[in-house]
Amino acid sequence: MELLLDILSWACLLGGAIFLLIGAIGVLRFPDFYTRLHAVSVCDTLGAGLVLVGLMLQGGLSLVTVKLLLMFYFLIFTGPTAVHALASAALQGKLKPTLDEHEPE
Amino acid sequence: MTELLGHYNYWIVIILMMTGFYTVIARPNLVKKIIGLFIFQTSVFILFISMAKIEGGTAPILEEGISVYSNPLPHVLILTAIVVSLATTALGLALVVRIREAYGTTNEDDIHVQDD
Amino acid sequence: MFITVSIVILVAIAVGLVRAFRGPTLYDRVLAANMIGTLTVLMVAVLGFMTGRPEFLDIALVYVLISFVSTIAVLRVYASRSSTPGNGGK
Amino acid sequence: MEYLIDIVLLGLLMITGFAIVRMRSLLAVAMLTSIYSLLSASLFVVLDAVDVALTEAAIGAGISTILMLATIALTSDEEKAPKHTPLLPLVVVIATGAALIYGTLDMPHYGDPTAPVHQHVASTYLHDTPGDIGVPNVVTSVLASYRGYDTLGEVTVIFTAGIGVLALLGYRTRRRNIQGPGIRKLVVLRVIAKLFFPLILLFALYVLFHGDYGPGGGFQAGVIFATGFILYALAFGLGNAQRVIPHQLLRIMAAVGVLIYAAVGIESMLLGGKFLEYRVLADDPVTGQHLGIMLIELGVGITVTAVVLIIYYGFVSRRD
Repeated sequence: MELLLDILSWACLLGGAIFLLIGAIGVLRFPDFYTRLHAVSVCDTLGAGLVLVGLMLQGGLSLVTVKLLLMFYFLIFTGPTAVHALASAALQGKLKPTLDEHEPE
Repeated sequence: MTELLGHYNYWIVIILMMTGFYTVIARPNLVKKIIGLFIFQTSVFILFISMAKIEGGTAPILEEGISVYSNPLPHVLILTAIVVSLATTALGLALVVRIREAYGTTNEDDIHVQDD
Repeated sequence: MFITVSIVILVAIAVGLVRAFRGPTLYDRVLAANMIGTLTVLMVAVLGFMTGRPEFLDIALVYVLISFVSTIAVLRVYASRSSTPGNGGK
Repeated sequence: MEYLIDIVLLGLLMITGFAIVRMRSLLAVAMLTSIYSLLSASLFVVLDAVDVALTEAAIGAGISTILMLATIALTSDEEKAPKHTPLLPLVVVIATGAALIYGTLDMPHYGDPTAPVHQHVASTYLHDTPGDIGVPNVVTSVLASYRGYDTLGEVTVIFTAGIGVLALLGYRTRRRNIQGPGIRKLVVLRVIAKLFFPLILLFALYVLFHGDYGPGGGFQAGVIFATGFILYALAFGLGNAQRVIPHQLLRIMAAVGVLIYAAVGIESMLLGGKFLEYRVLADDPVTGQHLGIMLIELGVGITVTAVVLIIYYGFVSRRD
């Protein structure tokens, strides 16, 4: 049983890590802002979620798992909300093409 | 090699410190100066916390079965220093806002021109 | 195992930093900052397990809240700036 | 293994620092400052300073960044190129840096348990805390009890900063709400903010009263509390936030927090102890210490919440 839990948790952690990496590569490689949003969403939901589930399996039934659950709850709401706010702000910014070509360098 | 790694933290801290210092003295924009000060402050925090670390130690929250803890005293000093850094940053930024209202600019060079 | 995960997270943070430096728009930077926030949260959580003291997850929880609020704050500031004529973007 | 993470994090910090200096768009710089602060906070976790990490994340990455953004909104985003060539500053900086690096060569190695820093009071604090004070978090016991004077000074500094910002920026009550176009349609944000607002406050209370047993305490809790209200103000507008927690109340709260702290000190004098000697507060010395620490953390929390919100209101109500 112990071993099974361990294997499960390693699998989750590894899966989460792979998704985090995929998301990060996407953020670097995708051509424009709106496509990059998708990559970040992979990190925020699937990657983070799997890592947290993996840690929960390690934590067992304790206060640690409750805190991880709370973190999971927070992340699952804040991530998409932030990305949504970002996308919508960018969309409204795009109405003015000057903002689109805003080159801060 | 241990010589190199033994002081690595301190060297990076000094590089960061100098980065902040450079920003404060070389950049004319007042907000940027405050940000430089912020970098400087953070590097000092890292210096203190690096000194507090003991190899093999853990966070200074007592628990059964743990014997080596990192030094809690620098943590206390830095905790309060961070709070003071908030106070200085807030006051500095408030001054920048007032300067901008009085001079119409946050650029130090322009302010000097107006003063002359 | 925790080590592998934390190395992957560090690599992802580095990649996110590259995006934050390159931009090109401010939104890209905010996006990168948001992603780095999430990754830091995960790293702190994993670090807690790695050092054998996982009860410090409070820190990670604070990070979640802070990175969320600062993302919203920058969008709010940017939106209000670009709406005021003569003061907004270039 | 922790060495590797330490080295990589410091490297990332250094790169971020250089990028901050080089960039001209101040909004981008503010974003990078937030990242810089988060990275240094995670470095503090690696270096075992959990309380400091909590504080740095809440203050550095949270409130300081928000204040910088508010200032940039009030001033301008463009940074002009400097008129002078930065040759002289560069020379000064490199010379100072070289001198400091020469100075570090005499310092004890990183992680050395025999370093002079670890020899004097620190071991006493670690050794005596369980018997004297009875809280597991040594940082809290040093902060609130052994070095209670310092912390009283710290709270007074925060209080003074609040007064300073109030004096510099003034304050205007805002009746109507001004909504930026980016947020007006964001129903999602409002729903989430409504959902999170009570949770953040609850979590702040947890950090406040759990500070004896884990990372946390008055400073951190106060900032998290204020962050909750700032989230509310961001989602619903400053006018509505002021209806929730009016400015007059904040001014009273800022003073009340410091007064609670000082009153605990005077109370312990009246009960026959010294200033801030908590063990006379109850029959049992350890219970007295618990009571004293809890009360002063409460005072710190109240003052910090009020001052952070006063500062935030000051900056935001300055616009237009």
